Amino acid sequence: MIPGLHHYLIVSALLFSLGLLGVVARRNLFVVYMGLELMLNAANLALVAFSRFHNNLNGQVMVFFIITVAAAEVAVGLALLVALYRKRQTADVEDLTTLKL
Amino acid sequence: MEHAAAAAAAAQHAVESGSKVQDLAWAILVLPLVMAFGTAVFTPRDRMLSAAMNIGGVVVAFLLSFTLFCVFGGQSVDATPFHWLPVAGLDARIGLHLDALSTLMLLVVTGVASLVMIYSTGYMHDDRSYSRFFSTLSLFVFSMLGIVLADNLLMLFVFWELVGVSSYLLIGFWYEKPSAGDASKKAFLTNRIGDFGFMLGILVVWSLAGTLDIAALKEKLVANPALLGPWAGLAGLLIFMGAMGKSAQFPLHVWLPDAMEGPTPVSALIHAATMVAAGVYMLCRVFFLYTAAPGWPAVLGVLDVVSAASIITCIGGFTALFAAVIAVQQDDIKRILAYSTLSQLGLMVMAVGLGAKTGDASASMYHLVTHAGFKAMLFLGAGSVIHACHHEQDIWKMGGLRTRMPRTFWTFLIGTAALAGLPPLSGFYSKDEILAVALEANPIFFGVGVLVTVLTTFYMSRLLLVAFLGKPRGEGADHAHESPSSMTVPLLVLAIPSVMVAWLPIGGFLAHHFQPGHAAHGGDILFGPFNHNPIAAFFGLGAAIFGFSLAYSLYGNGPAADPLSPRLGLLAQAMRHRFYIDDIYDGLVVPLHNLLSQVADTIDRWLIAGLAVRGLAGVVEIAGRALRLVQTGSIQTYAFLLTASVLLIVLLALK
Amino acid sequence: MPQFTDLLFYALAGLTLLFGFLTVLNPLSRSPVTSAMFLVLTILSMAGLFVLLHAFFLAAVQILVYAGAVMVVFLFVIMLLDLKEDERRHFNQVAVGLGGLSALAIAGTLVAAVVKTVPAAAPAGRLAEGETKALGRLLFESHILPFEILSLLLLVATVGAILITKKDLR
Amino acid sequence: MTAMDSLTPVLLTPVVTALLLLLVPGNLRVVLRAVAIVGSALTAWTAIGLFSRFHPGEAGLQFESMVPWVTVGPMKLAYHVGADGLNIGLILVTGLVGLAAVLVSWNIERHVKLFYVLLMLMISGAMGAFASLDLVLFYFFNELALVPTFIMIGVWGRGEDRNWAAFKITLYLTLGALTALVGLVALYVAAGADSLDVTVLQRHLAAHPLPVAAQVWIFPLVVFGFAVLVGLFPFHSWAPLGYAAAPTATAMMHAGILKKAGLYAILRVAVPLMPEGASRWLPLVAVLAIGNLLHCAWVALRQKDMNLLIGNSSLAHMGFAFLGIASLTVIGVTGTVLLMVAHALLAALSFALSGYLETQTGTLDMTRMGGLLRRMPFYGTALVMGFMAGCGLPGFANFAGEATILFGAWKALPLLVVIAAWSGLVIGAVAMLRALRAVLQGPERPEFARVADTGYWRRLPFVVLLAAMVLFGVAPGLLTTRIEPAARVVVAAHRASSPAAPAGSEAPAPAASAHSPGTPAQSRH
Repeated sequence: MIPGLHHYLIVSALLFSLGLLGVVARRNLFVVYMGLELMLNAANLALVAFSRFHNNLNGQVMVFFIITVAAAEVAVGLALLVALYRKRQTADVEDLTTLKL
Repeated sequence: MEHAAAAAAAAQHAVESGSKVQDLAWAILVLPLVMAFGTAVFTPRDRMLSAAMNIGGVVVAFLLSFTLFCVFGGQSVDATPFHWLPVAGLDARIGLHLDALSTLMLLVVTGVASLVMIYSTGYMHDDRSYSRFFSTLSLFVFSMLGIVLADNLLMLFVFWELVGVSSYLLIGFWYEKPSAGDASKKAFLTNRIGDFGFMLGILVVWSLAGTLDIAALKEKLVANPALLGPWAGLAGLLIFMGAMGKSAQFPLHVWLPDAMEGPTPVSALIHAATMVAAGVYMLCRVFFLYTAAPGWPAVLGVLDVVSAASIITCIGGFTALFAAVIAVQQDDIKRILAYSTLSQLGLMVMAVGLGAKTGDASASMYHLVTHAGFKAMLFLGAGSVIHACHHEQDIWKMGGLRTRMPRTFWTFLIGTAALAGLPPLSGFYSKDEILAVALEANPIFFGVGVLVTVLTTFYMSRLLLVAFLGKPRGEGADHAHESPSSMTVPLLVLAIPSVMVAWLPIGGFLAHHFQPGHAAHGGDILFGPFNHNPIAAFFGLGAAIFGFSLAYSLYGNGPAADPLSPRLGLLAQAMRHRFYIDDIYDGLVVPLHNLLSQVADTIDRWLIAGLAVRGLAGVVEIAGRALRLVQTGSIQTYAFLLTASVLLIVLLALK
Repeated sequence: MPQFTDLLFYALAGLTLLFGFLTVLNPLSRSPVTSAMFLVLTILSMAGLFVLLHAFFLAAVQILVYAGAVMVVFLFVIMLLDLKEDERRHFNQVAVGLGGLSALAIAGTLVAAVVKTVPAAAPAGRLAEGETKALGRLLFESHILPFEILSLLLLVATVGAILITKKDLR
Repeated sequence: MTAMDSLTPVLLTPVVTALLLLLVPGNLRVVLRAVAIVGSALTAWTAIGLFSRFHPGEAGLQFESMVPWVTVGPMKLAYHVGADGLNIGLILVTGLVGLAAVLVSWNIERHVKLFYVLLMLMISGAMGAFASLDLVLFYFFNELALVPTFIMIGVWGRGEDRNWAAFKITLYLTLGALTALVGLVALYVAAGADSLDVTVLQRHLAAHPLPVAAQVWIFPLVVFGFAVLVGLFPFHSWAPLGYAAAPTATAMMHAGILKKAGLYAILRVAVPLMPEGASRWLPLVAVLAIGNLLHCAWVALRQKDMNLLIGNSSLAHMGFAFLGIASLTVIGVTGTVLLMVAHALLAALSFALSGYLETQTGTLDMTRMGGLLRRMPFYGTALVMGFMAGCGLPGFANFAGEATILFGAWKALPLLVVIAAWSGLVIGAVAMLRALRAVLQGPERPEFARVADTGYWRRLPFVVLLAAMVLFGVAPGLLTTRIEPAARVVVAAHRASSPAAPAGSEAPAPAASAHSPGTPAQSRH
């Protein structure tokens, strides 16, 4: 069966829900973060698939931008995590429920 | 500015319709009010002037009513009315009506009032609020005249309540005394219960007959006796309820003995002669209601066998007997007279009830007039005794006053004889007429009448023998001396009508009013009763003599204490405590009201204020607390909620 | 007769999903380092997919930037904070259950939506001018402004990161 | 009628006084009081002038003046004021009570300037509410009068729970007013007339009346909304607490005047414009009025605090007013308006009296008082007259109002009249006399030895109110001749719409009342 747009979208959907699972289920902040990255990549995949099957490159430009933003986001996110860790010596979600550091 | 305009309108109204002679009635009515208002506002400090103004006002009113009595006599005439409350369909107005009944009553009220006022210049001499007393008395006279002259039911009700208020003010005159405060409150409230019934009666009559005017009502009833249809009986009873309140008939009599807390002139004027008689007067005024066709609404079917009039007779008879029995064992001089008034009023009401059968209530009016005379004298006599014995009211602390206060003694003797019903005096003739009507209508009540006469003579002679004869028992009585002339002169003046009234054809004059056709039995008045209805006359006389002899045998030799009470034992105890009716009322009616108000208060505090209002506030609070739980602070929850809502939105969008 | 590329697609897709799953819920070890490594593998297999989709430049970028730079920083930070192996705490049933449930629900919905839609037109052949040049022209002609802003974003991100992690900030 | 002869001056004077008061510096207390007294006296004087120049017996509006204000799309709002039978009495009484309220507030020490400004706002609000014929204007003035109440209770109130009382009173009244507003808007929309002017609405609805279905749900909104302002039975619990906590002047103005705005609105808007709605819903209102008559009267019996006694007994009087409205007869409605005027004076007088008593004895707990008549003769007489008027003694305006209502409502609701008579005559009397007995009579208490009677200046408010009550008690014709034409208009819509009603309240149809089911009324003629 020739892999059409549907297949790619299904893969991206599944990847997205895996990422979501990571965010909701895991208690370690880093893994939550990775789940987030996964969801981003799922979106990229869908975009590229669309640009391929709709024969215009806008999708790819979008992906390019997304990757850059993701990079910036990881930088800041990890900085936050570092600061958080230095303050509370933990990266576990359960300990950080006081809405105030 | 407004007030003047209204008064001017009324006066101008009177003038432009030709100042008829009967407009003097307006003068009679308004004079005491003006005096009362004037004294209260302008001369509260000046004792002499305020007394003079008020006495002058009442005496002038007496003279005017005397002229009216001579000019009009029996004819019925109307003075120009003042349209008080002109609303569509309800033409309530202040109209004055003069006829045999009202002119006679005018004389009685103004006459007794002026004598009482003169008397109280002496009695109240050293009282602090002297002028307030006189202005309130004038206010009372104004309201009483309003009742006498009223030509429609609503005006009757208006002045009914004004009389209630003035009696409240007068009974509570010495307001420092807690007992006076309670007595005045009790009097006003009991009257109010009577007025409640009275108002309902007026409403029933107005809605059925369409008019409030008594004369018009009478014509309509004569034209169509079944006008009130099934409501006749109830209307009659409700209006009688008003009379019960005012004339202290059985269930609503509790306030009269306590009303003795007021100064004695007040008791003389209000609780002997005029106010209590207003009930009987009103019954005579609307007498035609009771002679019309009786009828009861289906729901009160059980009463069909008996008419409103017979109920009135029973209540009257019972009150007479009941009060007379209590009077036998009372020791306070004013309480004895109060119960005697109660009993005489019972007789009058009984006479009206019985008169409904024969169509002639003149007997009760006649007795009302004579009773006003000698009872006022007795009260004033008692007042002068109390005044002399330095406010001592217990007869067992008096004695031997015959020698110390001759004038008071002789007038008191005449009063007692008249009350007992000995021939030459007025009491005999009027009581005889009642006994005659009772004999003719219903022999049982004739028996009641005779028994009441026996008891009346008994307790009055007991009072006379203990207080005036024998040796003085208390030091107050010991150095009592005759009261000043300003008090004894009115006593003497009042003695005249007690004796002389018998010779005036008042009986016939009144009979003419109730049955125009009925031939007034003229001829010799003195022995009339003996040859018209000998049985009634002889029974009356016999009863009086028997009563006196019984009293003499017990109290003749001036005993120290009441020999009768050990003999009667428990019964005496009950009589002293007025058969515990007051205690029943206090024990039953008052707590019931308190209970009701307590229930209402708790409902108000808990149910409405609590549940409804706080409930609402509570719901809001609970909702708030529930939502707070959602903010757990853990990222997982937020993420999950986020996903769930995204999912929901997507589903909705896709559906 | 299935083309080789079709087989390749299924393989790569399968790998991506497998590695994705392992990043998130690795039954063996719960340490973030393993998750990070599996994330790198997922990204690489994704790059493969990009190649299949003729997005050659992006595949390269994906490997270089994403796998190379981003994941390296990730690992660096993980190592820096020398996280204790998070001891076997009570396994939060509710969170995992709910998470699984919601993930499944989302997946189900998206897949249902995708399946219901009409398939797009068939993919055209290779671009005459070559994909990367076309992408470059597009990027620098019509999307020049976002490009510049992006550079500014990166600058802000780096400065921010430095500031946040300074020791004596407060 | 000359152009000058319009209601605007009576509306304007209090507002101008308020502005003048703002100019006077806060610390010159005497000047403030003087300006306030002169202002309110002027308002009262103009009100009296208007009342006397009002031609009795004429239906329709007098002293009318109309200034188009703003047009919002189809809706034209206008400053349209006019006087007819319903509101001329109330305008007069607002003037009098306003004057008395200003005179009585000599014991206010803190923020005197603000107090008087707020009081003037209340007076102008009440005046405006009664004079305006445009519903939006009516609503605006009504709210203008309510806001100061909240502030005054909060700042100058009495008792420690005054904030709570202030909140309660405001929440209740705002909720009520909002419900009524919804009703009014619904009415405007349903009627489809292009303005909220009562006269326009009346003409419009007379031409093509509202469908019955619409009336049935709009009427309750309006009636029960305004009934909350008046204190109909289930919604009454705000009144006594509010008045007990309010300073004297506010209690006088609110209990006396603002309560009547609700009744006035019902008579002006609800009953004439929605006759079908009226005939369906008023029986329920009548039943609730029983709550007022009995429940509030009994609660009044329990009270130890004089203000709570007065508050509750004035609620019982409101029962009479609702009875009059529910009777839907000319006599009944005239009686209600007459009672509104009388009760305004009575409530104001009673609260003035209790206010003065509190300044002298420092407490309002009647059980701790006694024998005050000796030290305060004038005050005592005024109290006796006030409380006697409270229990419906003839010679005061209240009796005229209550009697007229009893006569008017007898045919329609005889059972209710019996209850009303019992409550008014007996329970009311018991409550009032117990108070008089507790406060005035009985032996003198040492702690109240230095209680002072009213000086000349302090006597004025009592004299003003008592004179008005006696005047309208002795000659209620002054009022009824003015009210009757307007009452006829209010009831006309009802009688036209339901010919089945007895031929006319005048014709003496027998009391085909509930409690004589069996007997066929033989003497129908």
